[in-house]
Amino acid sequence: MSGDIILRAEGLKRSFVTRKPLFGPATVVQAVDGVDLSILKGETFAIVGESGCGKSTLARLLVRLIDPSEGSVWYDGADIAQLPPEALRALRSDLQFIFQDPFSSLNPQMTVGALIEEPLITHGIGDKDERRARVDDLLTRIGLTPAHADRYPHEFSGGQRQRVGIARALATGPKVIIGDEPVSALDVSIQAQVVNILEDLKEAFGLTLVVIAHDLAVIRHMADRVAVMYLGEIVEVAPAEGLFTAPRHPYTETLLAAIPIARVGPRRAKARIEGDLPNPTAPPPGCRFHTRCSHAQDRCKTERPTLRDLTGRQVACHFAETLDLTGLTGGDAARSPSARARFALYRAARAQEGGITASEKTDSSTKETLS
Amino acid sequence: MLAFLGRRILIAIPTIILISIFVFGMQKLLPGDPVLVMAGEDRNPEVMEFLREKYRLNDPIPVQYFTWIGNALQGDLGISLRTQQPVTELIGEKLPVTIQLAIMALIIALSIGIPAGVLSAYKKGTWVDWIANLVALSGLSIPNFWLGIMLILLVSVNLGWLPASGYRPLTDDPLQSILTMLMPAFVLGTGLAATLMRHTRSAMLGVLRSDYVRTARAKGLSEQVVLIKHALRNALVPIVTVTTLLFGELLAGAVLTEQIFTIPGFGKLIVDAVFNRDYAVVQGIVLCTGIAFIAMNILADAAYRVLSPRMKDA
Amino acid sequence: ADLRIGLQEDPDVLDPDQSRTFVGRIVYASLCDKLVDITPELVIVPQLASGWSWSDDGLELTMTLRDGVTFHDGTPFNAEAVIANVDRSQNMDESRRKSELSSITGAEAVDDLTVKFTLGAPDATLLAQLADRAGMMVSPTAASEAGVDFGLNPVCSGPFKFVERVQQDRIVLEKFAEYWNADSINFDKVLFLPIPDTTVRLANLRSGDLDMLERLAATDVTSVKEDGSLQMEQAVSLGYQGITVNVANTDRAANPLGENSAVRRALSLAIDRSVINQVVFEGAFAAGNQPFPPTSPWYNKDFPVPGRDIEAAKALLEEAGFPDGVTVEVQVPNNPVQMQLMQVVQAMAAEAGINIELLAKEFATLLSDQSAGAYTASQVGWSGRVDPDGNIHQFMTTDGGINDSHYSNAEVDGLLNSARVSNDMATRKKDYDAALAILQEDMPIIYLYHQAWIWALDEKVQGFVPYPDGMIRLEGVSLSE
Amino acid sequence: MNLNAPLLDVRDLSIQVAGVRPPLVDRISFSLRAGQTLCIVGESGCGKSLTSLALMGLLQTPPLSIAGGTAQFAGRDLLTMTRRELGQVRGDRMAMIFQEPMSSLNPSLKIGEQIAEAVRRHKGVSREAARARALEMLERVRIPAAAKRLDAYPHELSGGMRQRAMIAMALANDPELLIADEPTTALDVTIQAQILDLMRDLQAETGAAMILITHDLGVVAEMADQVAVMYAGRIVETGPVAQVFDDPQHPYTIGLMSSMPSLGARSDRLVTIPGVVPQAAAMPDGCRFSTRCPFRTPICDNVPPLTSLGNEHEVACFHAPLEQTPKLRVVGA
Amino acid sequence: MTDANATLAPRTPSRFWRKMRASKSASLGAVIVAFFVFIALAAPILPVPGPTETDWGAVRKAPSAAHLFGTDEIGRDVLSRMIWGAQASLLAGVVSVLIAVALGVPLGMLSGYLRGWTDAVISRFTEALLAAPFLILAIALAAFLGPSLSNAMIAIGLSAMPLFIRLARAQTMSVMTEDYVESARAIGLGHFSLIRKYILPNIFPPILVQSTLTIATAIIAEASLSFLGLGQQPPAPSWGSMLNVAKNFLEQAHWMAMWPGIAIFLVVLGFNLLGDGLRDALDPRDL
Ligand SMILES: Nc1ncnc2c1ncn2[C@@H]1O[C@H](COP(=O)(O)OP(=O)(O)OP(=O)(O)O)[C@@H](O)[C@H]1O
Ligand SMILES: Nc1ncnc2c1ncn2[C@@H]1O[C@H](COP(=O)(O)OP(=O)(O)OP(=O)(O)O)[C@@H](O)[C@H]1O
Ligand SMILES: [Mg+2]
Ligand SMILES: [Mg+2]
Ligand code: NI
Repeated sequence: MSGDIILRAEGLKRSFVTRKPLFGPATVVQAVDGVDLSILKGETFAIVGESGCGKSTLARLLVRLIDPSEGSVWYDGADIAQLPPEALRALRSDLQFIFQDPFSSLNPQMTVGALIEEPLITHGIGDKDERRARVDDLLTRIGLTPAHADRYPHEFSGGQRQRVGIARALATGPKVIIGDEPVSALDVSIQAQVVNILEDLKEAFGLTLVVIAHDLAVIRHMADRVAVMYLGEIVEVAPAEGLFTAPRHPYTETLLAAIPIARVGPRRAKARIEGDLPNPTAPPPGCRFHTRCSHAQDRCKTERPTLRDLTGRQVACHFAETLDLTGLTGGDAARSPSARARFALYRAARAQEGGITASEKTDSSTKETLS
Repeated sequence: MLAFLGRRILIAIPTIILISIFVFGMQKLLPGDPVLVMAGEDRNPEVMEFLREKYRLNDPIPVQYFTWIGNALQGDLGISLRTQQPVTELIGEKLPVTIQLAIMALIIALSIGIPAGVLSAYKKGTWVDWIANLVALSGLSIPNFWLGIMLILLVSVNLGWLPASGYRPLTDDPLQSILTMLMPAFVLGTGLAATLMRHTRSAMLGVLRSDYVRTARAKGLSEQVVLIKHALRNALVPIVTVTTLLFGELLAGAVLTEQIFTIPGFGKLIVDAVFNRDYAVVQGIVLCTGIAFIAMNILADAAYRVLSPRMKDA
Repeated sequence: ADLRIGLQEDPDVLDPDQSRTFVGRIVYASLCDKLVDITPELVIVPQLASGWSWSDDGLELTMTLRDGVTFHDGTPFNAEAVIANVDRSQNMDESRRKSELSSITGAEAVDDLTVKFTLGAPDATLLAQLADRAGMMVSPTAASEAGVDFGLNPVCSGPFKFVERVQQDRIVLEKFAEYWNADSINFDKVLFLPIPDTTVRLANLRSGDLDMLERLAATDVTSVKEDGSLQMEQAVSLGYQGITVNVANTDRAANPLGENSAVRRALSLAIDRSVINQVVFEGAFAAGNQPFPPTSPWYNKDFPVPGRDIEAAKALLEEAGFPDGVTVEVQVPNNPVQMQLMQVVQAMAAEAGINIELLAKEFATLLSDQSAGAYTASQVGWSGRVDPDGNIHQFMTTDGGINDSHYSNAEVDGLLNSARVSNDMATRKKDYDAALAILQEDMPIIYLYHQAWIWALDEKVQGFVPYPDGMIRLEGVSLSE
Repeated sequence: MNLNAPLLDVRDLSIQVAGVRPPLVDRISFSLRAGQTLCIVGESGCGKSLTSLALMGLLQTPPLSIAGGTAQFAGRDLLTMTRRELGQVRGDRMAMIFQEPMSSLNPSLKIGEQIAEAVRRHKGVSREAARARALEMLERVRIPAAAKRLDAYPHELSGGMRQRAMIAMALANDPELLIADEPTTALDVTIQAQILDLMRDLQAETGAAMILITHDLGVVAEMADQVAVMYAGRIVETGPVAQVFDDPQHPYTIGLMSSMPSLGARSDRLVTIPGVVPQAAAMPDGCRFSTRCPFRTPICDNVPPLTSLGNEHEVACFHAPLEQTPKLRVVGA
Repeated sequence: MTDANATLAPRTPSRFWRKMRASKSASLGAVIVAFFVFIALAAPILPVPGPTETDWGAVRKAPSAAHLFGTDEIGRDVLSRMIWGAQASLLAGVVSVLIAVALGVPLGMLSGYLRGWTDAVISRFTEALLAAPFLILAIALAAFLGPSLSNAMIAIGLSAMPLFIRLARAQTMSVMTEDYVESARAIGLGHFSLIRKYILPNIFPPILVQSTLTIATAIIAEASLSFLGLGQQPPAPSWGSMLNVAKNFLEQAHWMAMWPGIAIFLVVLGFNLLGDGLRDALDPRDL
């Protein structure tokens, strides 16, 4: 992999104390357990993984919303884990975050307009009118209207709130956006709009995106590279295409197998994982996935695999080279002929309307560039 | 939690010393001469000078302070200039009275104020809300002396149900003791109930709209459980703050009520002591109430951690 | 039977040699006998001393003592005990009785029950002093054991002995069986309960939680009178209330009121004393213009209580050079009655062009400001003494201990000093009259009224006799069934 | 009662917000038999959550209120039940999984307690039994170290775990009707698959009916018997899942489905539906989608009725089926 | 999509005023408060006898045509004294609360926001203030500052301050745990803005409640201070001192306590209703 590294994590660890009894040792969750990452300028980097494996924690660490227990995060040549508060604050206009929970992360006392305008004020961008215009513009882009600016978060639906969070992150024109499930609460049409916006921005300004998402279709669509996490560790990092078509870690394979397909009928493969989920406060020794891995051998129970370079990717599995794993095949042959015909009609109608087709990148809602 | 408490108690010691310096200094700044008060109708200069020497009132103030604190650390808080009674003994005499009154008043205040506040928030805008508010605010505006005297006139003089005033130690006759203190506790309690009610109402209004209250309702829980277990619990932070402060104030500040019901507690003692410039007594009581306030603050901080588990991480 | 008495305040230390409060004396009346006592008419009568005689030169006082008296701790009462008591009063460092007994230079036991006091100079006031705290006999054994802490557990020879005291709550005394006059004592126990609020004190009496109370508020007199289950007794006190003017105490005296006696007289004339008595005290007290009440034999009848005369007051002001009126500041203790009084005075004075600015102060501040001369005028009073000297000498003589106005007039000094050494009533009266005549002119204190002690009692209480000294003497008092 | 009678029958349900004339939810009707799953899909903000809250009797009133309609649940109208009666039904026979797992969990109560109390309330079991049930439920929703998590506070859990705790809470009493408002959006696909399995198992065991609100058309395809597509407060298309997926009729449904990223090789750009949903007050009187519809004609100024195309497939569009619409030109100036 | 929906989404300030106007309690509160403010200001021109005019013939007379509210212990017209006392009482109530809030809330927020040693220092300071008897403070201030209403307000303000410090601190700590505070940090918001926009509005309700309650305490406290030589000196009227005096005539002249009591009640009610309205208007979740 070439290109400039914009964000780099080294040996990041973060633990939480969940219970501290009067006597005896505290119970500790290693939410993130030794993560090394390099994110390249301009790429879209996705993090996927089992719920609770530490994705949100990792994302928070990357922008130092929480302090790491160990390790360092480098942005632009500086270790942001060591940065003084002032410098860190200035940095935040470059480094934005979209929160997983859209409601609790919006101040109930502020209107949506004020919430979106706030980062602009904070970083001294524009005068009052410019900011107002920009807020209106942002609202429009995310599929709301300028009139929504005066409403309060609780008056919005879940998806609408999520979009407010996205608009907020976009406001300062950041260089890196870290999105903690930025589109999962959105319906597919809005999701499509937002994904398009993000891609346009990427194209226009070399925005770097780090996305956490559960919807692998979206990830496949957006991501350049994907990291798969399991129990606080990264088990595989690979270019999206490669990861989806030819996974090299058994957990990745399991994930892919579980993707629901928008076609009526039962799921494609019933490759459900067996065994209980391991306890994160007492992770299994050796390979953390061995308790649920159908390919596990004795070695996996004792020896902990490290992330190894494999052509074009990194995998943490002792048998990465030898295992024969299945990825995703085929596109959306899923759709019925009549449905496909309707889709074509629809596209045609929109084209005729003077609108845009999927191949011409001039979606009306993203026509203007964000600057 | 234990570590937290331990740490807080350790910090409390310098705080108490700080408080005692503060109060000592303030007292010494007051106009008025304790010896002049003590001398009374016979202002014999020789005697006055002797008393000044005896109580070391001629020493520089820091020296006076260190003498006092030195003795205090050995458990000697000095004697009352007015009655010559040792201050420790005095405190031992008054503390149970004061605490009993404060606790009874607080119980009354809590048992009126919180349910009223919950109800009024729940029924916001209805007549129930209006009545609860009007009653609470009149509880606040009716002066304690007025309520006190009216109660005495009604309950003791006309009906003869309860003794008009005085104090019976709890150890003497628990029932009688509680009965005697019922009226003053009620008078104090109603005043505080108003404050608690208004805070409860306000906090509940905020919480009642939250999603988790909706969740609780979705579980089919009875309104009572929803209100108390889910809503009230999350509304408790300001209530706890106010309650702990009020309790602290009850210990020291129930002067008027103590006066009217002739309850020999801290409030009256400290007022008399200040008026007589009986500095050892003032210091002694301040020490006590200071400890009480610190204890209350520790308690409040501990309660916050229980009530709002996230505060621990902050 | 028990008797419960409501007091207005909590007494201070219960050591006759150290105490200073009026309520303390009420407790002593049951706890500690004195060498002599007074009648309601202020005649001095025997108590522990069965008789006494003066030498002709007035320098020796010989007292015979009552036989068979013992202190509560069993120590016998005799000449030695008296001598020890005098010694304690005079020589204990903390004693507040020193000046009261300063005339005694020696005391000797003539025999077991006779004691002879030698005086440095004739002292007309001595017997009266011995009728009060200075004459209270405490057990020498207990006193020497307890020293200054005697007050925590006082031992005297009165009708009741000390049981316990809880500050601000109660003082409990119980009958002393060996009391020399035990037959006239009808109670097993006396409880003194300090209840500062007058309304509450009365409510306690009404509800039956008290049997009697002292210092009923004047405003409650009517309602008590109307209440068939209560009785009321009163006696005009020995003291007075007035406005003490700073005439020479530091430079704060430099103001029209302090510098000019005409202004003081004008103020006095502007005040309608009988209206004050009506408005503030419902007519229960006595208007006054001298240190003694008009009923007192020592009252100077040449200067009756003046009526209000605004014109005269204005004229005086004009004459003094203040035709446009004056402004004076008066400090007043922060109790409601005194404040009410002074607001009435304020309103009256204003009509004569004397603009009074009131300054409420809590008592300790007021007292220290007053003694330090940091005041212009001060509304204070005096609880009164049996002997006239006690009401005037220390206030008006140049070196008087409580002369906070720093009034100084050699003629007055001479008259008052000579009045205290004569044992002849007529001579003394002449001196006082002369002094009072001067004081009416100079007016360092503007006397306003004489308080009346008012007791309210349950109808069951029999045989209570009001005394002008405000004490509660329990001999002969009983509860009817 | 007839076995075939619907468990839930919603007729003409409308929901209003104070001060705004056009209802936020406009006369929607659907019915559901025991054992059936109805999936509601639609534009974010179209009123899906409001509909489910209304059924639970949990609308925030004021400002929201029910403007009309009925909702028969097992023969009784949910919308007219007293608070008491609702309390009997809610959490027991009928349960809901809320969309926002963080704010919907009580921050000061432990997870275990929050689950157990629903059990205690309706099943009248002991504290221990309820706790055991809570543990069982946490295990069923695959929360790792479930026994420990019983005593965790919501903020100590990851987003997905909170979501699962919510699910556990709703399922704890084996409800007859489960309303799930985006129950799996915060979950990774493996857990999602397990949870969906779990819900299906429950359905199989208890014959529960389920309303599933989701954006994930894959989930719809997998779970639904019936699908209702909502747009701006109205149901624009409804029918058996196969019908709607294989033969989408309404322009909005079509637009929605074509916006879905495919799992195939990366395509360049996603298709979108241009424009935004109008604000409530600016809502067109006729077809609400007409402001964004490429097929609109003047007739769309009237309210299109939900018309049946057979096979229980109904659509609210004057132009359906689209192939028969002669001209696909932009109408109006 | 440009024509905004006027009913649902008005600009923020107008929304606030609309809600204030629409609120029954706020309007009633405003009317009550305005009434008393008017009386306080208009006292000199109202047709009542002077507040210090005495009538020895009419001491403690019950309400009558001549004296609508009766007369006081030295024959002054109670109605007039009520009217003239309004100014001092309102000032004492409002200004001292303002002082307490202005000092207490920032300190409390700082304490809860920064935690650590700042919290320790401020908390210890608060504890010391709480433990020091009010009386001592008042007497000392009276001695050093002299009698004036403003000094009394300072004394009351100082003594009410600890409560506000504690309240603000606790609420701040509680708000600090909210996710939206983290989101504010994520956009790089400075301390000042964070406190102003995120913390202050969210800790506001209990502070508001306490302020409206403390007004009552302050009005009554002014009287005890004037007794200690701080504050309004006689014969100038204030409701508190009227109440204080009335204490001794509860049986003989109950109206002396009744009127000031009612006035204080009404003022406190007015402020509380206004506070409720304000609270509702400021809370976007309330309609
Ligand atoms: N309290 C409220 N006041 C005013 N409008 C509200 C209120 N609550 C919801 N709305 C509006 O009602 C509409 C429907 O909201 P709802 O929450 O039902 O949407 P939804 O379909 O669940 O969307 P999502 O998929 O994004 O959760 C939205 O446009 C929303 O803005
Ligand atoms: N404040 C906290 N206290 C205790 N444990 C915590 C805390 N925050 C997170 N954890 C634990 O850390 C682990 C990782 O949490 P995290 O939120 O990073 O997961 P995630 O990968 O984002 O999951 P999801 O996809 O479900 O959001 C979980 O086991 C969680 O319980
Ligand atoms: Mg997460
Ligand atoms: Mg929703
Ligand atoms: Ni149409």
